[in-house]
Amino acid sequence: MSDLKQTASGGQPASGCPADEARIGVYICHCGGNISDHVDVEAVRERMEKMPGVTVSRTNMFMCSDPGQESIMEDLKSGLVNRVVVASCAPSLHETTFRAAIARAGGNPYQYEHANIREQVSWVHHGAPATDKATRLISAAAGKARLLTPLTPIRVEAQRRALVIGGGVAGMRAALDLAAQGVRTDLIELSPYLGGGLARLDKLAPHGEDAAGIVRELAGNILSDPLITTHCQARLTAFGGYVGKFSVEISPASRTARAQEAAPGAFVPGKGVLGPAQAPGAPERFDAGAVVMATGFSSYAPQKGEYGFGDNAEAVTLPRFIEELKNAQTAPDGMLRLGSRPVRSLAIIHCVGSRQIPGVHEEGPSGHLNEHCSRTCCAASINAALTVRKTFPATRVYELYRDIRTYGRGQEEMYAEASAEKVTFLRFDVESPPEVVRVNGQYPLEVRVRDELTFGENLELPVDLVVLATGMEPAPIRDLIDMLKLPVGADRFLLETHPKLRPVELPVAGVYLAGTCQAPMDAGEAANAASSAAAKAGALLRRGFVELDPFVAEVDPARCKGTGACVDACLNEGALRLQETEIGGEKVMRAVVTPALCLGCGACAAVCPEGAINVSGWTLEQYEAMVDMILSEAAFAVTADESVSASPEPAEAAV
Amino acid sequence: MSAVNPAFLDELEAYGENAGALCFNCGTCAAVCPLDGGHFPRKMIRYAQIGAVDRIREESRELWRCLHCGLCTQTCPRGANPGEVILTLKRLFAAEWRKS
Amino acid sequence: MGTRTSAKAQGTILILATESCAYPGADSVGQAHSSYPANAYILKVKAPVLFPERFYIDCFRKGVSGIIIMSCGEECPYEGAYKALAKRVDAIYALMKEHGIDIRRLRLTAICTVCNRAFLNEVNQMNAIVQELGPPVFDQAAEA
Amino acid sequence: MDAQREYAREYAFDAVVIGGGIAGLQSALDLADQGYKTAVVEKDASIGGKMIRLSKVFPTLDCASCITTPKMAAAAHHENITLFTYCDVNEAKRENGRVEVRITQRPRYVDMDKCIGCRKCEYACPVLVPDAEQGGFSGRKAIRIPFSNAIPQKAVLDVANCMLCGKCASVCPTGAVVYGQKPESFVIKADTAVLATGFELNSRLDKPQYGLGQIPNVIDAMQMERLLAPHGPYGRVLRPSDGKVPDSIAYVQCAGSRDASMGVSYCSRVCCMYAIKQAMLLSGALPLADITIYYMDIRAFGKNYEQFYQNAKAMGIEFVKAKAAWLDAGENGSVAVRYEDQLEGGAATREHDLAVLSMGMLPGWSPRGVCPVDVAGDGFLKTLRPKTNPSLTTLEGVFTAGTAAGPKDIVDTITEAGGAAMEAAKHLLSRQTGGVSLREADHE
Amino acid sequence: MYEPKDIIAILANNVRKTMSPFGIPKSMVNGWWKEESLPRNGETLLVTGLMYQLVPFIETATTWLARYEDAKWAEYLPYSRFVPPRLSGLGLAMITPAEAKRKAAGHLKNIVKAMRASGRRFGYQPELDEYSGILLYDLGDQEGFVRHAKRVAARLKGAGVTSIVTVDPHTTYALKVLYPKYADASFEVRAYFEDLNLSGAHAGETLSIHDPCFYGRYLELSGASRKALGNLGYACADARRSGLFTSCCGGPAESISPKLASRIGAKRVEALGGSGERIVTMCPICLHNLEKAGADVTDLSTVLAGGLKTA
Amino acid sequence: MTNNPTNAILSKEALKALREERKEWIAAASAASRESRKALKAVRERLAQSSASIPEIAASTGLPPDKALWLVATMKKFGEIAEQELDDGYYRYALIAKDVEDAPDQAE
Repeated sequence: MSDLKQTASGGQPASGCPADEARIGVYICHCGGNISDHVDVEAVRERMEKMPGVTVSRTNMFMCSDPGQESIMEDLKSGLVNRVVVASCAPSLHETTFRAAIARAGGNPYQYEHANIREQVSWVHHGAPATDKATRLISAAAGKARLLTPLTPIRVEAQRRALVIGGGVAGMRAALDLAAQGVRTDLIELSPYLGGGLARLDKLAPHGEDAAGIVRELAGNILSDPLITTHCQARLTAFGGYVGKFSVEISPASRTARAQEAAPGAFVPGKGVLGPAQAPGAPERFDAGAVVMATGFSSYAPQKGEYGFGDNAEAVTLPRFIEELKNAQTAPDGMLRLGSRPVRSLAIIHCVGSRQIPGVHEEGPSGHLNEHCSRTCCAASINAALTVRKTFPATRVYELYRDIRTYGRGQEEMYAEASAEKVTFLRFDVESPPEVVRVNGQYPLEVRVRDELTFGENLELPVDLVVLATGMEPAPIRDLIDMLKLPVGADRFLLETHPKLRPVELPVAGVYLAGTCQAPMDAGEAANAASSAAAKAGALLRRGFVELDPFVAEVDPARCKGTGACVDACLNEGALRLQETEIGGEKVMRAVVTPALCLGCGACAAVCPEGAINVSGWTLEQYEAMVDMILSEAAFAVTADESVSASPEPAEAAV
Repeated sequence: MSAVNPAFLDELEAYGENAGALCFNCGTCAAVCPLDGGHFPRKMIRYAQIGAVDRIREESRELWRCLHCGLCTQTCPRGANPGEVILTLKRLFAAEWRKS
Repeated sequence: MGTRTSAKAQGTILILATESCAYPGADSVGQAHSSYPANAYILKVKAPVLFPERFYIDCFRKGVSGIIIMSCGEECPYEGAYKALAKRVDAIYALMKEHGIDIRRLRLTAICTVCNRAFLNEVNQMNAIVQELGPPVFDQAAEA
Repeated sequence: MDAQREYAREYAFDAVVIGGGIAGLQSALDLADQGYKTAVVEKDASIGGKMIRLSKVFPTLDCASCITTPKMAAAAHHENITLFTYCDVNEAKRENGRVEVRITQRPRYVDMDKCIGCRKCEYACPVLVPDAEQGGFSGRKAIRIPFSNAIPQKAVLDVANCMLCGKCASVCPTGAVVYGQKPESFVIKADTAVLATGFELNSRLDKPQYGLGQIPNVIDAMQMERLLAPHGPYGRVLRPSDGKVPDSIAYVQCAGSRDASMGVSYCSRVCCMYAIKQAMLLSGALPLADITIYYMDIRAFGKNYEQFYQNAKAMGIEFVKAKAAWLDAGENGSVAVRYEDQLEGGAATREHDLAVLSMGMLPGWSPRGVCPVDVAGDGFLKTLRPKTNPSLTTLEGVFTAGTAAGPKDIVDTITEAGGAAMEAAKHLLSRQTGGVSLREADHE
Repeated sequence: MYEPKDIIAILANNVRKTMSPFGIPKSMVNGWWKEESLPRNGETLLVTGLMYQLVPFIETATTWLARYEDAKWAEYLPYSRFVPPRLSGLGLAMITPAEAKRKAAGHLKNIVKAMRASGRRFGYQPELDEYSGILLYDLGDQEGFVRHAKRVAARLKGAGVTSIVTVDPHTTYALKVLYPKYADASFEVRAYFEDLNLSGAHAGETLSIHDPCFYGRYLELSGASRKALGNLGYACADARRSGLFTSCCGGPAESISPKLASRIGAKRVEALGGSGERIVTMCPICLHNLEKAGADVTDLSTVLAGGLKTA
Repeated sequence: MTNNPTNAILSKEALKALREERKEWIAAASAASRESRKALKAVRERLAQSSASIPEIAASTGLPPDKALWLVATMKKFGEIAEQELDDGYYRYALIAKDVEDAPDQAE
């Protein structure tokens, strides 16, 4: 693996004694009395001095101060010490400070161990037990330090090339942002068009941006960017590798219908901008350093009979209605006409295929319930209603909702405007949903609803049209999920590592999330996620390499017997595998670590019957040494007499 | 069951600037109304929104219990001016009576 | 006398505290100056799934009186590690029974960065157990 | 007003982030990770913003501190990030294509380089003042570390409550207390800026119907966060009037949002979810308590939010569809909630031991007179292209993240912060390469 | 409760015929000014709108009506046939006690006293002082109200009036807000207590103010009354529901349901009387209804005039 | 990140000038401090007898219950008081015997 340089300059296996004799320096901080008021710092220093492997032990009023750090650096430079133990406050505060000091003095920052004697000793224990505990903790740190080998961060060469899967607003935004950072980007899209779900919309809620205009602009930028290669009607057919070097195979997708009359680059209403099709024939293969998933969503397809859908031509979905509304001409009588059919009144039913409740809703053909809220439909419905009322004031609109979720900026105001425009809102409980009934009256359909706003009365709404505000479902990307080994949540959307810590990242390092493949969101939210993903991927690729913690598993080839126990225990698939090796003319299986994929958890170390695998910097031997030192009386043996005389109130003694 | 007739709001607008379209039925007005108890005045506003004019007519005497104190208007979170809606409805019936 | 035998007399409690949750949690207890038994020693670990069964048994053999594994619980940054750990702990309990060691000497718990109260509870409870049980004694029969 | 101020120092950075809350920190981290030298300017004595003050966060219920502290620490230790805390921004403008921020750092009366955060001064100080960090429910000293997980862990002296008795200085092991410290003014010049100025909770004074702070045991949601937090004032949830363990708790939704009578007509986006979250935490802490949420619409729109809401319902939390109209003091310290029972009965009153007002968000900062960036009608920063580049403000090279441009939950904030960092990075790149920025194309 | 249709019919008929809701000749209602020597002209014209003067008649009428409110046949009786002889016009005037009328006149005299002490120069022309028509507006008789308002406004305009000082909230609201909107007549209208400059020292005495809905909420004048009292050295204890959020005294329900009026009045008195202070208000209807509910309530004018004595 | 290069301990004159400048603040803080010391003392004396709930502390000290709770919460924060068992809807609190220096107003 030439591109993976796990450099351990000591070159020592994880076990056994390091080649260079350990010369440990122990540096104990008074912390201006915070430690020394309760821990007899001088007594501890004397004890440490006599510990095996310790060549020097010093104290300082403030070890983190410049003079404190200087004393450490001088000892390193003079060769007096080659391993450092600092006993002071919590490592979260100053571990990096001291590691940096060691590096400045030319030492290896990983030959360092920290003993926490403030937060975990002097602030919680008093008197002799505090001094005792500090002694044992510092001894333990020294015990570990003896076994520390020099480490360097793992460098993984990174291809300055990214793959974006999906050509909707999220995919396009991500590709443009990657390209802007100088990253060569391949965007693949299954359909012939760029634009995704956005291309089907009209004026966007609540500010009225023109969806087609946005799609045109983004696609135009994509197609003219020299760093972006667009592959429409293309599929990912093979995937492997790891962060920095994913191997990718793109094949032409089976042909779907495309607008014959449109030229590449042209906008086709309701579909998007026609993009360059993947050339038929052999698959295209290349390496990419990072991948952005932007595979978008599918619109929920109502079941036959759901609110009259399928049984009545007058029941349509909201996306369909928005498309028809786009083309509707204003009439002198102010009434909406779909085709030649006048629409005197229409009802929009919310939460169709969203917020489904087990026991109340029936599972669809997918065998799943959509328990999630689709987030965008309330605003989209009200936006459509408002458009109707303003453009076709003779047409009446009813909105039947469970909760109005106009959460976004300007959306609540839009809801108020719709009210002012006399859209009639009715609220139903999920347990008694509205019914759509065909009637032989003046109107073809009647919506019957138990309206909670009218004290639970049953109301009848005569309508010419029923619009179902269908929600978002995950797009059918089973193949990608399997190929990239992506985690999926209970809602079947792709599952991020952590919604707040790492919202656009996946456990697979180097693969990012953008847009509605993760959860329902609107265009702006998808754009944010895409930019965020592009920032993360860009930071990774722009340097040309990825630097990873050196705390990864390491195999001792001398001990490994190739049992494969570690491979079974490994939590991150691909981090460990068995590889055929020739040893003494004999072909044997040996465990091999892919450091770029190793998380450093140590699950492997626990199960190896030979003790042949360990996590660098956190080895089992080191822990065993620490336990031994905590239990050891060695530190006390020499100074036992003095320690007896240690004041029971070391507070005075220390200042 | 009663059929809904949103056109009633348009008719009502002839009797006042505010016919209650803005109301989002939060119930603040009914809760603060000193007439205590019941759904008044939201009930009337809701009936107006759905055009249940017969219901309003049936219960029209309720309208004249209103003290015109304005607390509902002061506290309405949507600026729907419930007090003015009640007054508008009073005007509608008063005008009808005058004609008859 | 003095510091020499104090910890020994109390029995040593070992706490394996995860780097991202329980260890900063213990620091948080320190910041609040909340006292707990001084015989509790905290070791920082990336993930406790690192330790094999024998590590625990060896610890008891060396004289550790009680061990608390303070993990991140289900929020563990290493996916699947908690499950593996929970399974491992079951196996250790079985071994402990074999060796005649009271299984109350080992506890698996989840502690977050600000779980001061829970941390103190765990340590105090373990200390009470350790005081009650005294130093670990291995069943000679099982040893043989 | 700025003329007489002396700006003694000048610092140059690639990027400057105004606001050290979760949005600002995330933007700064993303910029710093791309190799840009970034300054973070924070008005408080600690970074971490509102999030570090929360108990647990929805919908995962993991503790806020556990998620915020790592980001705070990462920013504090990042080689490309410099933190400036306790700072006021006097002016932020564009000058010769760069952003120039004029800043005054308020005196902490403590030498930052010397203070080791040991809190000896805090223990020694004899003055007790209501601790705003704890919702006012407990006392703090005039000199103190702002709160337990503050970064930097450095003391601050509140001179307005200081007797100048000298006790803190006499116990300080490093001689860090500086009673005569003066404000310091300096200039930060950077190629780009991210405004992450956050939000403030709106005041309950804006809704006199809810008690004007006169009714005991009516608290706001941030105060409840403190009661629920592990480092909270009581260490558990008690009624502030007398320490009773509450048996019945009411949540008043939209107490500071969707209310034209308060002048806040927008939805604050997070209150439904935080109320449900708190209700869930409460039912864990007080298993016998009845919890009622008075609401108009439950807005559980984010990922896994709806499922969270349905779980809360299944746990027995009661949801009453009505806007609480009026709160009054009831018997024995209880709070009487007046509302309309919409399905039956009509106007009704229910008594609870404790009522929590789900206050909404107001902009945390007004650029008026400070920075020539536009605000929208709602008072939050105006964004130019909300659907494709949501973090673009009306000022070239200046971007926004998080609640500075409208209410947002933490998930959306963090994602947007990443987006803002991307836009800022693109701006930096276009300046370096002399390319035409998106903005310039826009302005033509 | 009475049939609104009939009440409106009576009132509208009375106003149309006599410009007064009860059909009592103005000469019998408005006589208080005869004992005061008031100039006819001044910077502003005092317009009482007759509300203080009419209250004693309302009181009589409602006391009488209350007896019948719950009678089964009340709803079916066409009021117009038997009520007018007793409950409006001369009949009503006859049975209304003189003491009540004197008390009402006393408030107006106190107002004059306070204004004079403040050096306000105002005129009074009894023939221009008309009922505003506000009750018709409140009852929804928009047509009747507009017609009446236009008549009243025309007279005022005809007399060249531009600036008016009023004494009660209903008239103030009508002249200030409704007349410009519906009668095409804009005057500069101020309540009498807005421009007083009395001073005194009543330190230690605290008054509980009941803001009339129109003053507290519609016209946002609750600060002015408190200021006038504050200048005299009184402290004001505000009930939780005051100012913009003041709570109705129940008075407006009198003409439709005296029972409702007294129920609401009782609630209001309870809310105000919590701290035991003397209740002060500045509206004849509030005054009457709170009194009826058993409160020790004083008109603002009494306090202002009384304050003068000790100053 | 910046600080004035001022000495920690000011000269007597400088301190005097500062005292003069902050006169009003100092006076207010001193008054408040006296007040809270008195209240703390009362709470301490009550708890020295036995553990007590907030209503009990309020009743015997004459402090309003919300103020009593505030003081107890503060004393708890500085390690002077520990919470005990729940007693009919109210927790009881007790003094902890501890290093005197940790008390919130240990001096004077």
